[in-house]
Amino acid sequence: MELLDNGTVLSLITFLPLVGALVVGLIPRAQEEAYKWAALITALVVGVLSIVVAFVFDYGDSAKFQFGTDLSWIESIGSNFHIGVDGISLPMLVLSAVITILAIIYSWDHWEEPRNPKAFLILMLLLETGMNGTFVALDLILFFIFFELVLLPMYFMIGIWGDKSPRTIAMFNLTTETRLYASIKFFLFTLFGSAFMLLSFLGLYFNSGDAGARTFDIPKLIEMAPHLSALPIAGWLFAGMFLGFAVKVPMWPFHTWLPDAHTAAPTVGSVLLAAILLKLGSYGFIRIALPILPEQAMQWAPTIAILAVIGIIYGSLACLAQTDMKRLIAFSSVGHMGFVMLGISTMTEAGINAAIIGMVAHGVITGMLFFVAGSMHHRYHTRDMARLGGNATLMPKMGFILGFIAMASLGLPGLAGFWGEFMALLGAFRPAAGLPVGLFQTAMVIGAVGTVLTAGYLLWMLQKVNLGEPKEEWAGHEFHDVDKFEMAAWVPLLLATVAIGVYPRLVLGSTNGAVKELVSTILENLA
Amino acid sequence: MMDFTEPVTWVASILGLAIATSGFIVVTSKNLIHAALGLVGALAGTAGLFLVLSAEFVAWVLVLVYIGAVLVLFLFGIMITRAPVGYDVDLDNDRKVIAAVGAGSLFILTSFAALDSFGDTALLGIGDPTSTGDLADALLGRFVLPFELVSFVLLAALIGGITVARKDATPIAVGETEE
Amino acid sequence: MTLGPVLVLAALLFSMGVYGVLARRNAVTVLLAVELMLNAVNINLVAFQSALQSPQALGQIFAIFVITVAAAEVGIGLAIVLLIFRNRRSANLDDFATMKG
Amino acid sequence: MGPTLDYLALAPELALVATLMAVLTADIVLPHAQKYWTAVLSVLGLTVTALPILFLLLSDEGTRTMLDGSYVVDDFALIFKGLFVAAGYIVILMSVSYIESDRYYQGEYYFLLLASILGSVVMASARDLILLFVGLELVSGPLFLLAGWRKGDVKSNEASLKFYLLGVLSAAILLYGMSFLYGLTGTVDFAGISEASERLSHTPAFIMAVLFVMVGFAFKISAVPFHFWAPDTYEGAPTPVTAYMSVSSKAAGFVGMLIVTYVAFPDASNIWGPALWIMAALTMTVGNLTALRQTNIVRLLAYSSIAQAGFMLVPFAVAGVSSDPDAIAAAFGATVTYIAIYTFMNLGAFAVVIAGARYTRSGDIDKWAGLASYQPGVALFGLIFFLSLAGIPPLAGWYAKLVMFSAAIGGGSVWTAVLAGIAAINAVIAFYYYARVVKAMWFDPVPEGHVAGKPEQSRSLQLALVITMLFVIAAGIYPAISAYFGDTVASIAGGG
Amino acid sequence: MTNLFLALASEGEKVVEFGAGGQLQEWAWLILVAPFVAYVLILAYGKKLKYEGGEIAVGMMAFVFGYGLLLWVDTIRNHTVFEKSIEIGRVGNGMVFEWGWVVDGLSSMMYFVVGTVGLLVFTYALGYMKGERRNTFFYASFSLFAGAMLVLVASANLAQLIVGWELVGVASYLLIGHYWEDKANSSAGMKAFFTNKVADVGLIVGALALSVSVGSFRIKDILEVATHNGDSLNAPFFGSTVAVAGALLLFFGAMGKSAQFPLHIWLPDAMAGPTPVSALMHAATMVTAGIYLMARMFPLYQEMATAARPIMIAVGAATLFLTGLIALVQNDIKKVLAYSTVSQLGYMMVAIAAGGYTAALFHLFTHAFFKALLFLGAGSVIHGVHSNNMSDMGGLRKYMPRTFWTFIIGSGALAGIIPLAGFFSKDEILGTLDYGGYTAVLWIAIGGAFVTAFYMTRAVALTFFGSYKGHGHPHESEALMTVPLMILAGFSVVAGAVNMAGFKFGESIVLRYTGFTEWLATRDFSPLGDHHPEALEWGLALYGTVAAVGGIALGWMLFSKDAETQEARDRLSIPVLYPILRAKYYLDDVALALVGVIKGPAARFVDWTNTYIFDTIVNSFGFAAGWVGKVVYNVADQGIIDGIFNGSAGVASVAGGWLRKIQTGKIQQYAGALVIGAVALVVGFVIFNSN
Repeated sequence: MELLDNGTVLSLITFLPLVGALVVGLIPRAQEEAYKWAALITALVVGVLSIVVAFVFDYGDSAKFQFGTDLSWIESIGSNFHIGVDGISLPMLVLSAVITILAIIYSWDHWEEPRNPKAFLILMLLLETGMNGTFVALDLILFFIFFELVLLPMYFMIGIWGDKSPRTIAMFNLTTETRLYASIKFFLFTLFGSAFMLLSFLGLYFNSGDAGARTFDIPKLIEMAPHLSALPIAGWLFAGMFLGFAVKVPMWPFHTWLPDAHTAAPTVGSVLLAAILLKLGSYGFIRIALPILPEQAMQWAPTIAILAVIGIIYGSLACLAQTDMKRLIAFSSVGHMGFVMLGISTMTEAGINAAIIGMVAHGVITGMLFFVAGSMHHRYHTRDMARLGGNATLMPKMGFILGFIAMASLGLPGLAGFWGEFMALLGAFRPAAGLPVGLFQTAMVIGAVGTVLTAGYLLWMLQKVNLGEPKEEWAGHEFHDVDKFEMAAWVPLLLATVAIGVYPRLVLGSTNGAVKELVSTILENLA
Repeated sequence: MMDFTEPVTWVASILGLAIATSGFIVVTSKNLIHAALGLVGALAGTAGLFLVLSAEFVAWVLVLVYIGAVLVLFLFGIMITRAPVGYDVDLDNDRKVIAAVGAGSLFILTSFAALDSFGDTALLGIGDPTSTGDLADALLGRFVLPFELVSFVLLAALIGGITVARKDATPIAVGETEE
Repeated sequence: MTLGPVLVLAALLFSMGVYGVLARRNAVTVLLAVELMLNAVNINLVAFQSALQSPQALGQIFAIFVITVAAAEVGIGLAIVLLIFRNRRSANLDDFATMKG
Repeated sequence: MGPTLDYLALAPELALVATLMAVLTADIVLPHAQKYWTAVLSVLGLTVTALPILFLLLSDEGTRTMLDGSYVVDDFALIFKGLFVAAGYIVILMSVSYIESDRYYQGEYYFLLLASILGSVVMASARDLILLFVGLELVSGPLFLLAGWRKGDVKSNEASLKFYLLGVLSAAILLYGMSFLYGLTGTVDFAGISEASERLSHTPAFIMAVLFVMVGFAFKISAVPFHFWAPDTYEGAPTPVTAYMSVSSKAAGFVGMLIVTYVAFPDASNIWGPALWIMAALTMTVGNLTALRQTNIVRLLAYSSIAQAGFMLVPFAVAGVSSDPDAIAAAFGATVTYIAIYTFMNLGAFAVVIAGARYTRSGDIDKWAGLASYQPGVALFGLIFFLSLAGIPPLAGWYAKLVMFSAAIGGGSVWTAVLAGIAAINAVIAFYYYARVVKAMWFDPVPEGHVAGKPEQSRSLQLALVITMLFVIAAGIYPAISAYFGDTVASIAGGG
Repeated sequence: MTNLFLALASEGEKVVEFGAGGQLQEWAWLILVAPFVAYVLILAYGKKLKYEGGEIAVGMMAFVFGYGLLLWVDTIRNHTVFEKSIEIGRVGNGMVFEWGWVVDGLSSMMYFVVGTVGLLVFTYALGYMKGERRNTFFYASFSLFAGAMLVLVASANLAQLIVGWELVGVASYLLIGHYWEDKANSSAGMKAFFTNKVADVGLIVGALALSVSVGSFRIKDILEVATHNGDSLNAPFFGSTVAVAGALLLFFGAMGKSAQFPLHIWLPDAMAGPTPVSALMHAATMVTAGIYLMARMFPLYQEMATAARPIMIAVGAATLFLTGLIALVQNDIKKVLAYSTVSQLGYMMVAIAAGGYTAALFHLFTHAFFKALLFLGAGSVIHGVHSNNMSDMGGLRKYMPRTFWTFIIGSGALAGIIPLAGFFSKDEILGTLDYGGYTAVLWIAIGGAFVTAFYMTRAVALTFFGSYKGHGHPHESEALMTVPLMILAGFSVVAGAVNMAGFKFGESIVLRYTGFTEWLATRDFSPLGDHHPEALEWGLALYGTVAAVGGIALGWMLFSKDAETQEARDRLSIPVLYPILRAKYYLDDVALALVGVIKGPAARFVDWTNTYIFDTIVNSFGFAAGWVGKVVYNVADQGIIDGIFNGSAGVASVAGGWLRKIQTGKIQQYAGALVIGAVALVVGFVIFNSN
């Protein structure tokens, strides 16, 4: 149908949340029900649209950018409103739409401290626009804008609704509120990264001039890849992009913002941050860095692999030392994203497929983990694992769900988490031609050992929090188990975990075609 | 470069000397009145120089506008600010040395630049004075726009000056800062 | 009679004017010094005109404009000096340093 | 036989003069109670002036010159005329409430402001030394007085004194440079100068002349080391006047500089190029770093406007330093686009300061804490303008930064790359102090002992806020609006 | 325009089928799915039923048993080898992930074992678990385990095998830690899971190595390539090094699951779980998964990875003997049986490593029955006495006659007394060892048999003979528990007959029945070439029996005399060996120390680096900007300028600064700055341009 072909549906998916945010903005603060429903309906419409796109998407030819449009936007610098979705970005788009719906349902009647549901809903919808936009953008400047747009709402979410407990900053004997320190750290980290990313985009733009008209258009830049990666400064360009994306993933040395941002963020904030925002970095690698500068990608692949593996081990070890439950889950994200980056660094079909299904699975599972952690924090009013305990006796349903999702998170086969890690190791066993096989195989073994450590800290957390006798502190306390909103938000995620685990084709069916195309173009451009 | 054979060089150099000394008085005299009078001397010397350089109209404008109106304004200014008439040591402040060095370096720079490119160009215009007629044609011809604009500058300056300087009916209390 | 000495004279006047602006304590004397500098500019212009003999007497016209604008400036200057004098009973520039940093 | 004047080209100036006169007579005739009509009159006058400008811009039958080349009305001039009129319009809107509340002389205030606007409009199309100088003096003359408008307040007196003395000194230096220019090239109009400038580009006198002229304009745009006057004057002067100074008089300074460098001596770029490079680097760095430590919001905006001037100088300096022609045209376009966006952002920021001060009753940033809780409207406007100044998409600032960065990177030489690096670091520092203000407004709790100011807000101030906010958001989302400024103007870079 | 569902079907054929199979094989996937359906049903409706969901579990187990029986009969009758798998994901164009099921000799045997033992244990559990807390969750996890075991056994490709493998691990974690109220149980569960997970690393890496080199996960393809030495087919990467490395890694995985020395430490602690769990999982089915994997990949070990077998034999022998000794010193009856299981697993591993494919599986087959019997017997004893420790037992034969007699039969089978099942399977193993020429291992095996008999007699004597030392009065368990005991006792007797090598009197061989061997041989790559003697070697049988009878005699001598306390009766105090055995070779302490190091200092160090090193770097960047701002503001703006130009204090003269400024705030200073700036610029550029 023509509605789909000329990009209207994708533009709707991207900008409808913005319209929703406006509508919510206009509804006066008193009618809480009215704007809550308005926000939910917008999110639902966007979700339905994305699922319709998933249904009508032509999986046979999933490498082609479908439902796209290419309207001129800023002719003076040759960047135009070029959007489209292919096998790689489709799963992420659907995930982003669905997670936002669940986030709104989850927070239907319990809001964080300075109770202002209207502002929170507006920020959530703005966030969704940024997220959806990034996944459909096929123009560097458009990508950059949505990439940055995401920062603001998250900065305010952490800054205003964050955790207010005082926090002393090591070595500087300075105590500020956690939320202020975390929000400014999150913003400056990403801004620092994306400043260099912008410089690289501009470098690409200027050097794309001599092979045809200067352009910010990603598909055109991919065609120019052989020429671009032969440039003397191509190394620097890749370094800029690497920095921008690595900070976002987060990869090992640039990860210190993540634990603070997650622990300080409100529940829904950390869910969206973990489920989608972390994926913008790795998606950036797959969509922009690898295809446009394949040669540099090959040179950098060993370093990325090493950093990824260190990330896995470092993340798991750090988790073992945590006392705060949410901070433990945050470090687990560092570990899981380590597997995703290991998959990408192998530059094989298996590796990149692993990265995408790993991203989707991590989104669903860690999203759930943060939901549960949030709900438990909401009931116990503490995240300190020393005080928690015997949760399964106090709240059997919550305990079961926590146990189930912890199993999924440690990569139990048959659940979503397993395929990402398994295929990343599979890719690492035999990386793309030209990559040092020995290094990647050692990386594979260390990764496999990493899964043991992951199992270690998760089961340790389970034992401390879920099992055992509840502390006498909670003796008199009566806890209401999972309420209907939480269940409505969580059941889809649990079903998704099992569905993807049992039938990975749900994701691979769409990504495999596009990844095969991507890897073949990379190898072609390398030769 | 200065062949003292012709009388005009003599006149010019005397005028130059007069201008320089009165200028010096303006900036170094201890007494405010002397400074003002020094300026009068400098301006008069310049008018003379202009006559030598055959720019009568500009000379007379200088005399009328500057010496007539501006100097009177200054005297009023001095009178109003009730500066002490006698010798006072107020005029120089502790930055004298640095100011002198700055001014000196500026002088060396400008005179070097001037001599470097205009050392020996002759002053042709000494003989035939430019007629005021073609000055007027130019003024009302090519430069009619600046001419009109200058009138606005003057208008704005005067109106503004008056409103700022006059005593207010209800002045804000001194020192009260209000955003 | 060549242009050189006249320009040097103008440069001397200009420098003395600068010295006056930098070193004088009283606001009115600074205004005097500024008039001196503008006068130096006028000498320059007229001297160049007589050297170049440009058909529309550009130098002299420019000098005329400079003089008129200078007159306006003096008007404004004295108005401001009067203003500050009424409020602070002193025209001494060093007293006006309340805002810094 | 008088000169042939092309009255259509002069239409904007004539309309302005008419308004000037009308305001003056109205001020004299009207009794004190109806004095506010002068404001209404001046706003009407400005809208009438805008009509011919738009008409000339849209009817693209090329540049119209008169007075044998000394007065040119081309796209470049028209765009800046439009900008000056718009800025003037907004400043008047901002000052209506401000002036009324201070029981000052309204009539003269608007008269002086309109005179200054007239000066800048003339400067935009001046193509010879005399007209440029007179225009410049017409811009700064009234401002010297406006700076001291709050006669009772010592700070305002000091501000006008400082501005006046330094203004006159820099005018003298400018004139000295112009006299030498005339002496060396024998003509006053820029076309003649540019021919001569090519052969003179290494004679010391010419170098001195060019640089003295540049110093004159550098003072106007408050580039370091000629910026010392700006913070004190901005703090002392009434806020709408400060807004006008930080936007229009600075833009006028840039217009003067652009005309002088591009039209008068394009081939002497080996002189003014490196000079601008140094000024740009210094201005950005000193402006940003000192802004970090400011506690008073107006003083912070002062240093921020110095820093922004530094950012505007970057593409300007790149055009001077780099060699290939289309990089120069792009850089030139970038400067103009940045000025256009900066105008609206900064006016908006100052409007917020006026609106906010009514509630926080002080300039200290900590007094502005928690503004969002009791005055979300103003805080929201503050958020938009400060983050736009910081350059965060989707607000217009990001496109300005992008254009500035791309010009710097496009320059191609090592020096431009170094400048781009300095600009990048400065952008991050700049973000920090803008964010500090936003953080104070949004996150910090309301300081105790805070008494809410007068609730009612003047209509015209809100209108000013809305206009600037609309432009900032529209230009952010659809940058083609501000890109239009850059492209149409690039033609002038090609020469005369 | 293919939409979502068609896409899922497209991309290559969805369903792959090998070998001929009737309707029975086609629908075999039902037994895989049934347990998971039961899991969901129990969780949903379990609470309301009388036995809290037990009925659903037993019903499901009965279905699996029945279907398994049919499959067994069908495979015996027409030797069908059938494999079918559905594609669930494809990576690149080669690697395909599938869910599938295999019905051939090996897997149908395992279906039968899991089915029968499972059903009996489930019914037993109904009785045993009555009145316990959280039974619904128990039955759900139990069915989950059964499902996982069946998926593991039925998997046609290594990926699905890994899935089943780890699911079984999780089920065991849940069941061991069933009474998670007190920390010891949940720690035991974690210990089991971690040890398995460590071993799983080997399994995953090995599976990946093999399948990536071969290019497909299907076991059929891997074995095809392995048996033709990888030369002909399309597996250029599959050299002998990869084969041996892969085989060893798989063995490392099997070591974890089948509790080979030194990875056996989790099995004795797994006894913390309820006894039915120990019976089904830690005796009959789960622990044999490792042996099953070795059997499934046997052609690999026979053809290309022969180099791996010596290591396997060594590990098997060590397990066989060393753990047997520990069983001697255990006080908890379940721990004795646990160590006995580990030792028997050592037997099986040694057999398969020595090339005895049928011997190992036959021993697995018989061991499943009598070990399950022993565990259930111990369970009913514990149920009666309410304590695991033999110190509270003694003289129970009077109170629990049925449990006593079945326990005796089980012990006899375990010790290998003719004609019980244990004798034949153990003899088969000794025959394989003898034929393979592994004489040293043969004697270790015989010594092991002696030790087995010895500790079983000790256990029986301490529990059932002498006077009752416990408090309270023990009673025989109800019918629901004793009936399965009797059935299992029957099996323990009959199971031996399944694979009788036959008695040779002169020329005639009588009572020879090799059905079991053919049954196991019906699979791909059937020519497995293991040794089948045409009749029972009397020599070996004699040695085995003498060792067994000797053990029983010595045991009876030492432990039958009653004494006022059980400790007094347990007079086995071998000087040096006793403390070491008591401390279980200090292996547990080594493991705990290792975990301690990882969890303690290493993690704290990492966290320290995170807060102190990385955060400090980041924060210092943040604060540096502020600091630089302060410096520029104070030093440059106030300090230097004031210093130089107020001229009073005589600040250290700034070296030749040509930039002269008059102090801030002062008007002249700004004017000076302006002039000096202008002059400096001009002078600079004049010099710069003049050359």
